[in-house]
Amino acid sequence: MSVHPEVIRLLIFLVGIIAFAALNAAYLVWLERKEAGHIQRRIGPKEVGPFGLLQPLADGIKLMTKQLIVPAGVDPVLFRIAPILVMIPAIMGFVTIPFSETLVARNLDIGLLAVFAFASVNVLGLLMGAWGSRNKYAVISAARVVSQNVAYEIPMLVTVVSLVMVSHTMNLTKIVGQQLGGFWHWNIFNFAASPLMPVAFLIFFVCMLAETNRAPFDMAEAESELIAGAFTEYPGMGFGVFFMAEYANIVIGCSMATILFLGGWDCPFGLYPGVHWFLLKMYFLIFTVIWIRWTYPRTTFYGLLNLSWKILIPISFVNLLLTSAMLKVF
Amino acid sequence: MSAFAQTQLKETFVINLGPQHPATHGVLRVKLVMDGEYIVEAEPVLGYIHRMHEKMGENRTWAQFMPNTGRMDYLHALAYNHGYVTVVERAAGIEVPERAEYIRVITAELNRISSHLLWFGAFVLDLGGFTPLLYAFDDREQILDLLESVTGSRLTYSYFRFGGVYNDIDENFVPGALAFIKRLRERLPMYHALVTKNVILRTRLEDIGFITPEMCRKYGATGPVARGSGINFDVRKHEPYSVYPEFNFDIPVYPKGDSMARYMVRMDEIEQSMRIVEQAIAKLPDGPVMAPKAPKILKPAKGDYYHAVETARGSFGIRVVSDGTNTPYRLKLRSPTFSNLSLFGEACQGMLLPDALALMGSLDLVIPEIDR
Amino acid sequence: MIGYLKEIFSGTWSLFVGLGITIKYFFKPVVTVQYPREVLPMTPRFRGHIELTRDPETGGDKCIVCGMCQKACPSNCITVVGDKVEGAKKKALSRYILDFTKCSLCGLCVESCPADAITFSKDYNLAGPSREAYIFDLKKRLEERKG
Amino acid sequence: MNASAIKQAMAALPAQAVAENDHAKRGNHLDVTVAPDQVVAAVTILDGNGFFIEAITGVDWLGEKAARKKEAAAKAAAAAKAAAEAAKAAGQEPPPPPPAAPAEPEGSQVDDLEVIYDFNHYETLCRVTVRTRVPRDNPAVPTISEVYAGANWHERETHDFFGINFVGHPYLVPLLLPEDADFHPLLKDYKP
Repeated sequence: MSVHPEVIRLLIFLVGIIAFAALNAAYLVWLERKEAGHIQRRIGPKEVGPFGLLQPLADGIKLMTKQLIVPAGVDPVLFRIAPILVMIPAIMGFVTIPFSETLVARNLDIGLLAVFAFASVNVLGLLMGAWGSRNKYAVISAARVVSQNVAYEIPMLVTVVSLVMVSHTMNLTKIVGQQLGGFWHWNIFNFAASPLMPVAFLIFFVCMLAETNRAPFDMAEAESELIAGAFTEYPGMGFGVFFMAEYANIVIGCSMATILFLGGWDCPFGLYPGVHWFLLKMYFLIFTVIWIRWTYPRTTFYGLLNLSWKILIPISFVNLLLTSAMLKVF
Repeated sequence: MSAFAQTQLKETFVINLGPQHPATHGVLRVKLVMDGEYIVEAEPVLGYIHRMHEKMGENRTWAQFMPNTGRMDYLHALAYNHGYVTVVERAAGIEVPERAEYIRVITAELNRISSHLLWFGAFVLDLGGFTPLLYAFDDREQILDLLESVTGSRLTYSYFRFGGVYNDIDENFVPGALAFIKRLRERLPMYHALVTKNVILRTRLEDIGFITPEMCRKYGATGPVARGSGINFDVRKHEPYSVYPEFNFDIPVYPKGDSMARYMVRMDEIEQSMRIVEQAIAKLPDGPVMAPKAPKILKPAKGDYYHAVETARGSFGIRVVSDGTNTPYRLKLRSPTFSNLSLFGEACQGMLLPDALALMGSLDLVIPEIDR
Repeated sequence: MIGYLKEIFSGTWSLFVGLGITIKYFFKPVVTVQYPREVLPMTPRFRGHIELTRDPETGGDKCIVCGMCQKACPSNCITVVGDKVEGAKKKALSRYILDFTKCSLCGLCVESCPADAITFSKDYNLAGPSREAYIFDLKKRLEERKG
Repeated sequence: MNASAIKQAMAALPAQAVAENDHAKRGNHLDVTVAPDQVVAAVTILDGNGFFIEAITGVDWLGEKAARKKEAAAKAAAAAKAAAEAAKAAGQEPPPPPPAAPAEPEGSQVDDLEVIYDFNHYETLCRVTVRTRVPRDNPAVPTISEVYAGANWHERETHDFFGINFVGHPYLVPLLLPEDADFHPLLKDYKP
């Protein structure tokens, strides 16, 4: 019996993606703690391993050895299934992300759509977990998360639509392919398509923060208001999986920003393009995400909706109109 | 109306904020009746760290009660020490040397700055920003180091005595205090750029959490809460005690009454306290720090005496009833946050949960002082 | 409309200013002390638990067993026991019990001592497995310090 | 708003004592003692004049009447003794002993609980203390929480500590003490 080589390739990629997602989740926690520490003029983790590099391992072991309590009165099915439902779409998103010209698990023609579709499932898992855990704080958090995601999906997708209009494709590899050859070709500086492109990048970035529930939009967790929001009742690794999914989502969001706006694996000076440039850009964006978290206070829920409906959505529509007008004219 | 119809009127639920909650700074519990995320009714439930200081006072000598005062408001302990020693000095007719009063004012004002700095950090932490807390701690640490070198303790100083202070300041204190003021003057613009001007913080605080002057009056709110509602009331100016009349300082008053006004009052007070410390250090007289005739065993004359001081949170009053023996007959401790918190239930009605928490943070609660 | 745009611009600007501040501190050296590995010296006036001072002449304690500290203590955590010594006028200290579980480190005892027999120790790293570990006999501690 | 103006306003209330105090010595300007049923009227006057409430508290005067009686008796005895000695010294017959019991108007022999209301003014320096006394066996004072909303908590606290019943209080449950507390720790005869 022979196995199709494509299947083997896909399997290898899947394992690689899961490892990548898990490693990222673990080491982004380390990065976050280190970065927060230095921003606050302290060291951060330092005891476990050199520079605290083994800290994620220790944390993981700690989380895994904890008892998985299912509190009385919860909906056991929803409660158990929710972390998985949050984690799987996060991993699925990686399938079609091109890290370089060849390093892509499955180059879908509708890759862009697939990533955003998977990203939206994430909120469903949060909602189920929050509702299932029979906690008032969690329910408040779930209500917030859902309307937050609805509100931020719109400006995000509208900006992406304007990009698709410029690129004429939803294939991520092709979108990057059009931006190759130096930073002046990148979409963020594509003033010929729309003079508002840097603003569009900002909008995308802000929406990405909101979609991944990162500070200052961490309405779901909001520890000073809702204790831990949707995760309040989750013990041990149940919480750990939510945590990993959050970081996996950040990686996806930053990858998408890199692909759509920053030319993916392209070198800014047109030399040696490759996966290293992709990772460099992506990790810089992640660094920024963490940097933002440790700088700002949290917005309120209505402040967040105001921002979306009153500022981001109008501007993204202006950008869309401008792009279509420019495309028509030139 | 039938019982069934009544329950259908509004679908509310009760949420217990605390006693263990990240935003209640200690063990305060607030019973909230919520309609969605809107607060219909809020009832603070107190007493989780009630220690009955007033009864303790009746069981100890006048001097032995001294350490208790610093343990009520552990963030501005010296003001509480100050209030207590002043009222006992008033009752017993003890004259305090001028140098001692100056030292009291200097240390109490430094302590006020440290209290406001901690409040600043904790308040921004309530709003979800973690980093300013650590920056504020960095500055506060300098004050604690200074006070530790003088008083020997970092939080519960018990530094003042009837008739003076425990021991004189050391030679490093004055240069240290001046260096700290210079440092904080450089840091304050950073705080304002990082936090005060931040658009997220402004949208969270401006026009939210109104407290009207009438409400302040009915509930007896004092301190930054009253001053944030446009009431120019500060015991240091209103009913001057110690050597405060010697100094030239302003009382920051913001008339708007929202959370931002209270925030700005405290931030401005840091600057005013630094001015007081500078002037006091410049004028610091020589002389003894302890009244030579201060009696070892106090027996104040019969009667009752009242004295109030301005702490970082408002007017702290002590009513002392003496029966002429060496223990107080009755000690009433009027803590400012008790009154300030009592208006929370009315002020937060109809607010959203995060705004109510911002309002609660802007009241600057220190729970041991409320519960006493 | 202009006001709206202006608000957006100034708001966004304030956000970038904040980012600028935090990144500036990111590259500054840390200010924390890595506590168990580095230890700061205590100030001379630091008020730890109390300790008997040594009499430089006799090498023993200076306590005259007057009981002033016992009376001054607000929490009743000091018990002074003295024995009559044959031939001597004064009582000699036999046990000085400090119940540190009740002590609030106020320092009234040190202040009340007429013989300067007690002082504050600089010991703040106190940890123990049981409540009884904090009922100190200061006399014994003084003798142990000798060695 | 100065102390004498308040004093005049207070004079309209029946049966009360108003004392102006030396602020530097006592810490307040005006001490108003009223009957329990006049508390609300007195507080309403203060409210109308823009005072804010500082605190409400109590004092337990357990043993005060006995001490006073003893003191009066001692005084009378001393006076009688002095008179007798003076008479003896003058070589006269000792005068007849005075009537045995002091002719004090006998009120209730139950000691009092004093309720103290502290008021202060935001604009002018004027501290007013309102006092009232109620017997220990039936301590009941009308509530002022209708006038000052902030009195609600202060009265609850005073109820906790002294067991004083504030008649008409909307929610007189323990505030600082545990919710099932049935003891009043600041009473002088309280034994834990």
